[in-house]
Amino acid sequence: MKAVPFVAVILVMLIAGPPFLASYWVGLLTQMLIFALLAMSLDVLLGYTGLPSLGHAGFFGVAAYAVAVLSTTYHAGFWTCVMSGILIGTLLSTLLGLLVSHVRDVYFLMITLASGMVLWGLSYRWIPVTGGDNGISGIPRLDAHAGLPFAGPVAFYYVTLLVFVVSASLLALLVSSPFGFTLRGIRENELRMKSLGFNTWLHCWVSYIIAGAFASVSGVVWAYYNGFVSPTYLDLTASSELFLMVTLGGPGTLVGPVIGAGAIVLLKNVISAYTQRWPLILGTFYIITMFGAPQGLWNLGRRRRASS
Amino acid sequence: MIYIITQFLNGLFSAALLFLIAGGLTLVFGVMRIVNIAHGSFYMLGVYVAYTVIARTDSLLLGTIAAVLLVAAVGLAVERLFLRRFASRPLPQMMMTMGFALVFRDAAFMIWGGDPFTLPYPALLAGSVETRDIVFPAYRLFVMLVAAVVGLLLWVLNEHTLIGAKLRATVDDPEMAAATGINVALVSGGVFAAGAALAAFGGVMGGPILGGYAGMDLDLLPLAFVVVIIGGMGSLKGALVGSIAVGLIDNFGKALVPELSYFTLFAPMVIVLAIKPTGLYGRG
Amino acid sequence: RPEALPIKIGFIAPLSGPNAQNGRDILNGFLLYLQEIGSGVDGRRIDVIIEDDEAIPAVGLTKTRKLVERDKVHLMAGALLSSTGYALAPYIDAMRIPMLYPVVSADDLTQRRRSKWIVRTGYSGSQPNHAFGEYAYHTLGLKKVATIALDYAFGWESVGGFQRTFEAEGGLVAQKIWCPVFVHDFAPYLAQIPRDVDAVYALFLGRSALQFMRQYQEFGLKQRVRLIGAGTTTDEHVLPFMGDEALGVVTALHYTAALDTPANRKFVAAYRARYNRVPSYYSESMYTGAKWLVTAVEVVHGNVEDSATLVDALRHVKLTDAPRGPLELDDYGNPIENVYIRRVERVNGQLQNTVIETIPRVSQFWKYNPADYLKQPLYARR
Amino acid sequence: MLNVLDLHTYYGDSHVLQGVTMHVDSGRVTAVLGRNGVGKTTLCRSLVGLTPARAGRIVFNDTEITRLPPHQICGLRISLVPQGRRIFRSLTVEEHLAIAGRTRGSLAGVSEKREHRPGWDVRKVYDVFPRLSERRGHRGDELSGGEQQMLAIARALVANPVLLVMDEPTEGLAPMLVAEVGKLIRRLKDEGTSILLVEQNASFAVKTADYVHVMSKGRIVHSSEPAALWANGDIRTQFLGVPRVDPPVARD
Amino acid sequence: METSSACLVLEGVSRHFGGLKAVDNVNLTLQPGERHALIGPNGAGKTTLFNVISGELRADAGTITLNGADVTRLAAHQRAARGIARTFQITKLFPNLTVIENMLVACEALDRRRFTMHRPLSSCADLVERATNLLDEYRLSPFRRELARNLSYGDQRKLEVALSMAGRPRVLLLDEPMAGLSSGERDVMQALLRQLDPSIAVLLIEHDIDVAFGFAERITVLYQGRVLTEGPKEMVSANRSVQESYLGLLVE
Ligand SMILES: Nc1ncnc2c1ncn2[C@@H]1O[C@H](COP(=O)(O)OP(=O)(O)OP(=O)(O)O)[C@@H](O)[C@H]1O
Ligand SMILES: Nc1ncnc2c1ncn2[C@@H]1O[C@H](COP(=O)(O)OP(=O)(O)OP(=O)(O)O)[C@@H](O)[C@H]1O
Ligand SMILES: [Mg+2]
Ligand SMILES: [Mg+2]
Repeated sequence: MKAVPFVAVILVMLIAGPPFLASYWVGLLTQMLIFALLAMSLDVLLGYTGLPSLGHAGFFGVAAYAVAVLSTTYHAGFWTCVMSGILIGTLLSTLLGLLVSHVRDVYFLMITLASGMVLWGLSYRWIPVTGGDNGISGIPRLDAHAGLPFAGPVAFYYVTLLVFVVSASLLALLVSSPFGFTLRGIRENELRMKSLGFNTWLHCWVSYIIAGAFASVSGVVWAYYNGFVSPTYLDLTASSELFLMVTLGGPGTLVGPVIGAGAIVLLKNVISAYTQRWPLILGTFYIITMFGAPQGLWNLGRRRRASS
Repeated sequence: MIYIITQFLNGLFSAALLFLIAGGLTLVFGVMRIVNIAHGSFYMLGVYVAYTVIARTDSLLLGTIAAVLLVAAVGLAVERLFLRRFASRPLPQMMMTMGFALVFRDAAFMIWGGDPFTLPYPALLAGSVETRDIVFPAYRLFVMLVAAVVGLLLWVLNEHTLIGAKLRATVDDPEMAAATGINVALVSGGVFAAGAALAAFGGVMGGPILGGYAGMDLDLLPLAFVVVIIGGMGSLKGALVGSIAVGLIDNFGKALVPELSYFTLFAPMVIVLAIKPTGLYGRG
Repeated sequence: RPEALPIKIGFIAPLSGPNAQNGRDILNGFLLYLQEIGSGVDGRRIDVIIEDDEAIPAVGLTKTRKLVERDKVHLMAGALLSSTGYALAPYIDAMRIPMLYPVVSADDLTQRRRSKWIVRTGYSGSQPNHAFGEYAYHTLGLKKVATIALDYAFGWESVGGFQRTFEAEGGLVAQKIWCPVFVHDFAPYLAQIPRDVDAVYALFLGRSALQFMRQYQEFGLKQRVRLIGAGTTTDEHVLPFMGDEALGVVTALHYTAALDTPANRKFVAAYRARYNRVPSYYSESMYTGAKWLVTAVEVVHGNVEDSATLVDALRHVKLTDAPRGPLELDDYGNPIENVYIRRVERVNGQLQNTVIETIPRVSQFWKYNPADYLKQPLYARR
Repeated sequence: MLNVLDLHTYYGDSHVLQGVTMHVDSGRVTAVLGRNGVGKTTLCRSLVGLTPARAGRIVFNDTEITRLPPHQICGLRISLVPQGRRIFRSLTVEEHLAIAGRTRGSLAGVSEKREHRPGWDVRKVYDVFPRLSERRGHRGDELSGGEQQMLAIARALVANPVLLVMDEPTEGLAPMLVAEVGKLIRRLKDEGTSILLVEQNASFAVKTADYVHVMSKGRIVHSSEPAALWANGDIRTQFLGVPRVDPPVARD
Repeated sequence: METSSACLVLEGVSRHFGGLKAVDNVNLTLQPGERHALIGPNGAGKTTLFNVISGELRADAGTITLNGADVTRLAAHQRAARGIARTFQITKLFPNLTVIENMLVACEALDRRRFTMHRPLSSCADLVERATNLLDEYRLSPFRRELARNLSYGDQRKLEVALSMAGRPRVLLLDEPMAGLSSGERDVMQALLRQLDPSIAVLLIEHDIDVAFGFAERITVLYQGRVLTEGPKEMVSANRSVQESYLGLLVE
């Protein structure tokens, strides 16, 4: 509840700001929104259900690939691409969820890492479809494909913002819903949940599917944003960066991942313009942040506010 | 037949190397519950330090000792100054080690550049053992032997001293461990340093064959994790069985169905976890 | 007056991560040339804005966007990986910014998926190998060869090029072994190499080249089966770190640091003096690339704002005194240049790629008719 | 022996101990009573260094221990039987006693010999709790609640404490064992060990203790001999919520 | 004894841990509304029996019938759905949720709305009301907004019991619900237990004999995994072997 004024201010800035920004900044802002959505979807697993997934970029990537393959090889229409992207990503999480939902803790970390690596391997090796290492380029531009009357980065930004706001609202509703609370219960004490009568496996599975679905949404947007896909979309680095966004921002909150995603996208792009030693700086930043705010930046702010 | 024997030996060598690398990881996880993403960095630092020292002194032994000691010191510092504060809080600890992985990786690039290199063979072991048609490098046999010795050492340490029990107590309940008189800081610092040292040692052992190169830290980390997970996090026996299983399956997999070589590594893990969610010898 | 403003060049390459050293080599070559010409072109200073693409295509694109939209560069140069190369192309075309690819070697960039605004000054993966296949059959006298290579597009194109001309002359590629790019222990693959071939053709680079060489010798194969390969396997970016195991390996590439021409001797000396290392083909690529670029800018008298004329000028540059020898573009935007057959030798205690034969003016289409050539599919795994 | 002066302890912002002043006399059993949530456990935690006090002093045999880390306080031979047992889940009974024991050396050597040593050792502990001896190879999380409680007591005993802090040591023990613990406390006292006993089981505490402090809302509100406490109906109902008059059985 | 109307019937239930027979061939019948106490020395197998009934552990042998249906093979959550609720001897809460959230999660457990995703939990007025009422009943309302892990031990124990009531169970298994409570709180808890819906069958583990005998009309004594005696409380308290094995103290 305390988040409301903060969220409102940010939202107003997000809506009103871009027309006054240079196209490059609008682009960065778009990226932040896409990753923020992705990070929020991971947070459903990581922060709420307590399932640390290290293969989450997989769904993102698969959805992006679906859009890429359909739009380039098969020249499919806009809605076909979008719907298939989301559907395929969700379907994948449904299937993988069957495999991983009974595993917990580090083992969950590792089994999702493995499934992520397998997906990466697939994107790398299933050359006739994915183009292998070279990836697929030539995804049509959003405005052309969707038949939008406006073009350009600002228009794309607003489309992304719309998707983001809708998804974020859905997610916010989800985590405060009865179902959202069952996820927290599982995170806190699964045994107790079972003895209270929850089929925890089922709840984990459903949360995995939901997380996969929202990741797919962001993957679809990302595909249009970049105009190409490549295996690096689903590799371990992508997944672990995502993981960092969530933990840095504050797992178990929805604002946290947004902050984390924003901070990391911004930092990476800004520092690297000034120094080639940016990984060092970024790493130091992670360490310091975790040191000072082990619960994430957002929770740090919250505790401060609560105590004052 | 020759082919099979060679592949079998290759598999065992991979297993030995994996065991050396994964041993430290499972040690640190088993007693501290830290998923140490920086483990690969320690491995990398070991190789780089050894490389530098060997280049200066021409002594493999000195290089190994320097690598092990220096990396242990780095590990100790990381634990004392950073991880200690978050004892028994796995997520912040893991994120910290991720940060360190990034820092070490870039620092290594800054100091040593990104050129690949290999460590020299010990002169004694440069040749190969040849029996009829089977040619097998002597050094690889040596690594297998070393891994066996290290495994034995760890086992003895764990089973026959109180260190193992104290370590586990520290993980189970650090507060009570402290109230029972265990110097938790000392114990966890020691273990983390030992895990780092083991990684460095593994790196040096693999050095003549795999060498050092930019990106090596994250290259081998998933492998080590797969081994540890198959065996069950924290179990020494698990690490041993896991590395042999992975070593053999991966080698034969690559040889027999090269198309699937991207999957031979992970498939066994997924199968094991699907059946037993805590690995072969792991406890929930 | 616009002339007073600097010419802005955006440069991207991987400067962190596993490919950072190659990225650095490229950058070093670039900076070396710009330093040599000093004052700039036609009274306009040259500003280089450097960005790290982390060898991730999406990052490369973001950084390119930044360079183009925020820094308003006049032209772009760089990129290392094929995937980045392909990823940037649509954006480059849309923004109409001339871009120079010094090393990206994916065949199709100048074949089936050409881009108007991209000029390649490096080579295409199969280009030197076409020449090498024929040479291996006729001059080296090999009849039956096994190949072992990294399992990705660069590997397939190189092996494919070699196989095409080698078999066209009558040779036989008996077996093709592919190693995943992340492999470190080559033992399971080495065990598959048939012993009854005349030679093994290997394609690796960076650490995999180093490890492969080591292990090839370790398993006693070096004494038994002759080793040849693609140029990257013994390129100067790894050669200094190899030992005797590399001696005698014969490879083909469009450059070697041991090339004995005045232009190259000068370049190598300058490069060594500045960076204290032997230039690799990556270093040379962007040195020559910079020279190419500057030449084109001179042609348009520093009027880089007119990108259409600039890209036209870029396409019509001819260099006669590049370190690697003369080069010019074919109609498809890929250089026609010499290919050198090199053998690793130890000279003054240092390993080097000694030129044993120069095959002049090799095109990406070798001796084939471009139109027919392009009707065939791209080289792939099979 | 132990003097606590105006102790203030916080959890984050919540001020739990609000100036506790009390003492434990050498060789005697001192009980602390109070309703749920008044801060008894917090007091114990501050004593052994788990939640260091923010203000005030704790002096143990002339040594100020207020800010010492727990393992050093343990080194001064203050042992804790924590509330909620806090057994190490992955350690066997034997390992618990081995690491807590004031003996160095390997596991194998622990269970035998040492009969001649004075003080507490594994054997003596097994004599008091034969059940533990039967379960010696079992891991902590395989023990029943009562067995864990016995182990928690045993773990504190083998350290041969000078001061034993027991936070509700009878919880979950069957009546016979509660009596056994009562006997044990008396025996320890006879051996010269000082004991701080926190108890809910007021009648047990009153029977066992030589001196009682009653705590309420982070303060000591009453200190006296047990008999005097029992006689004071106000205190009993107000701070302990013990309405029944149930005169304690006289000892000895 | 009437088994057809019984709500819980155990027939020959056994559970072994390695060589240890923790529960050995136990027969037990619970009628609706019955108040039944399970007593026995530490390590007798009481908690294990609970685990087997509630489904945390599988029975090695025997059958468990709940309201006429065989539930031996069902998972814990399925049994809970059929009306079994339990408390844990070693507190199992949701430590990082607030007290009210703990309660709400428990309340929605057997509610169809646990899969609802489109409206906030706080808008489910009846659930919130139930949770609030339960907290009031158990005197936990002052801590509504505290995180469960910050409660004192005794309050955690109360919450532990309160959680089990949320699902309107038909069969309630209480594992030492009084442990850790101060005398005053014990009385409150006893009163609460007495006020439970008379149609619920309650099986209570308790070491405090007064409480056990005051609450239950039937008693089962477990000893080394086996049922030593079972019957009305007068009969059990007269039984000699019970006195020896368990109530030893009383006849001291
Ligand atoms: N970790 C914590 N963080 C915040 N508050 C806490 C914490 N632990 C305990 N408290 C609060 O401090 C107060 C005292 O708790 P304490 O555990 O010392 O009580 P106690 O007297 O031992 O009670 P009990 O008889 O129930 O064990 C309680 O109000 C409790 O809510
Ligand atoms: N998971 C387990 N593995 C092995 N042994 C176990 C396990 N759980 C319980 N036991 C053993 O089974 C016996 C019965 O344990 P249980 O917890 O049922 O006792 P209890 O009657 O509840 O005792 P208490 O009154 O002390 O709580 C004990 O001796 C215990 O050590
Ligand atoms: Mg307490
Ligand atoms: Mg019990």
